[in-house]
Amino acid sequence: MIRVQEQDFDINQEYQALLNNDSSSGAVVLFVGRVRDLNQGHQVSQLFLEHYSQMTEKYLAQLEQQAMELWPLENVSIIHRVGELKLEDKIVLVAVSSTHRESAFEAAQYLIDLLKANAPFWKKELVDGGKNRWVNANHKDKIAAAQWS
Amino acid sequence: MIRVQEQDFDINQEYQALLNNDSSSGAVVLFVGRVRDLNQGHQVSQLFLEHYSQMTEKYLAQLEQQAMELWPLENVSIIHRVGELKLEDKIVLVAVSSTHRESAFEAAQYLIDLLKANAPFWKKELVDGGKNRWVNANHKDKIAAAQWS
Amino acid sequence: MNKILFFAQLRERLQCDEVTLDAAGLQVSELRQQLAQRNERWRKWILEKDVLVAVNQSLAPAEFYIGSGDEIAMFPPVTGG
Amino acid sequence: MNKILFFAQLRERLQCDEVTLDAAGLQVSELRQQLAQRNERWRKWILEKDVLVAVNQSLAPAEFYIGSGDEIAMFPPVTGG
Repeated sequence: MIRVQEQDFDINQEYQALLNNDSSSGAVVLFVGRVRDLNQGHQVSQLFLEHYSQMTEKYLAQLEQQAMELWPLENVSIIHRVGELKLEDKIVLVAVSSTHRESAFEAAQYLIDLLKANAPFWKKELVDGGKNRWVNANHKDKIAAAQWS
Repeated sequence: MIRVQEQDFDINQEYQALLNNDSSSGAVVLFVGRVRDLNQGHQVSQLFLEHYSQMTEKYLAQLEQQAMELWPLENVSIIHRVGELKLEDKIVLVAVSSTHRESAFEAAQYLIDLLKANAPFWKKELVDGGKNRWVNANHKDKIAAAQWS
Repeated sequence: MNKILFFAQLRERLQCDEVTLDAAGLQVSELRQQLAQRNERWRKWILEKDVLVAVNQSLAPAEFYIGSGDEIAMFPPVTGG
Repeated sequence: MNKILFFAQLRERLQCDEVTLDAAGLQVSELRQQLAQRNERWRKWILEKDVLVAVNQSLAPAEFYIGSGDEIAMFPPVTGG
């Protein structure tokens, strides 16, 4: 399940939806990315998330498909928010269910690593008490994604 | 935060408690272990979790402490249920918050690997329509824990 | 004809959301060269900077041939998640 | 004196939750040997099977010396999580 949306999401609801009628998943891994106060040396007070809407859901659906082929997963959910976000807001959820924990952990890391490297989202931060700043792509994130290929 | 309890837990509440007043965690990893239908070749319908109560909380608190020393984490929660559990019930929650996702993922895996190898819990399953069966310790779990030492 | 969409700081720097032109038969790299000829600002942001190109909503390499009606998008390295 | 607690299938097989005896000065392995002498059933489950021993709620190796008043626990490999 893939969703790109402005509104917040509820972790319990997403857990239930992921596991609806599933008695065989012994392991669930959830990753939540949040707006944090300090980024690349700047004090962040707000975030605006732009995206290329025609491409984001298409890319995330492909990514989900790839993960399902690489690991024996029961289910995958990815939710990414766009628009105005405040400090401490949730930005992204990656949720994976599987019989065993090894595949759930690996697939969750794969999904967030590839999402960060390839999904067409851009963060613009309100920093240091008033300036707007586009976040720089992180070299560490490229390396994290490259390790899977 | 460590809890060993009979009652279920609420993932949203635990997420909120983990991140209370925390603006610096950009990454949260939650692992949930559940009662699944098939285990070691048997059809499971129910589970009883026994524990050595004087030792479980002590061991889990030590484990939390170790993870906080090994990774730059903001916070850790571990909840483990005991007593009668049904199919699909949550058994365990491991939740980790950190500035970056790499440490959150690694620490969550460390915690569940060590918990499974060392924390004094034992599962007795009701299987194949009526028999009681103590779950066998899993060799894979010993290897997973050994990789961290 | 082809729509070319710009995003994030690239859109802001070019002061342009999208342009329409006929890019059919061009490689992605040739289209960048052509857009860069508009003026110094375009040359700098389209050619000198790290720009990703998607054709029909999938990332495409420099040597990819654009077809008639394909939707093109150009954007800086992504920063979601 | 020392309390010795048994858990899970070990408790069920021995049909015993706990015993009290003086184990001060014994190594963990010596205590296992001593308990194994009770009868064939104890020998089998305490000595032949994979048994973990905790002293004062921490896992202790075979050569660990038990002190006066220490709480001992014996149990099979754990299966939580």
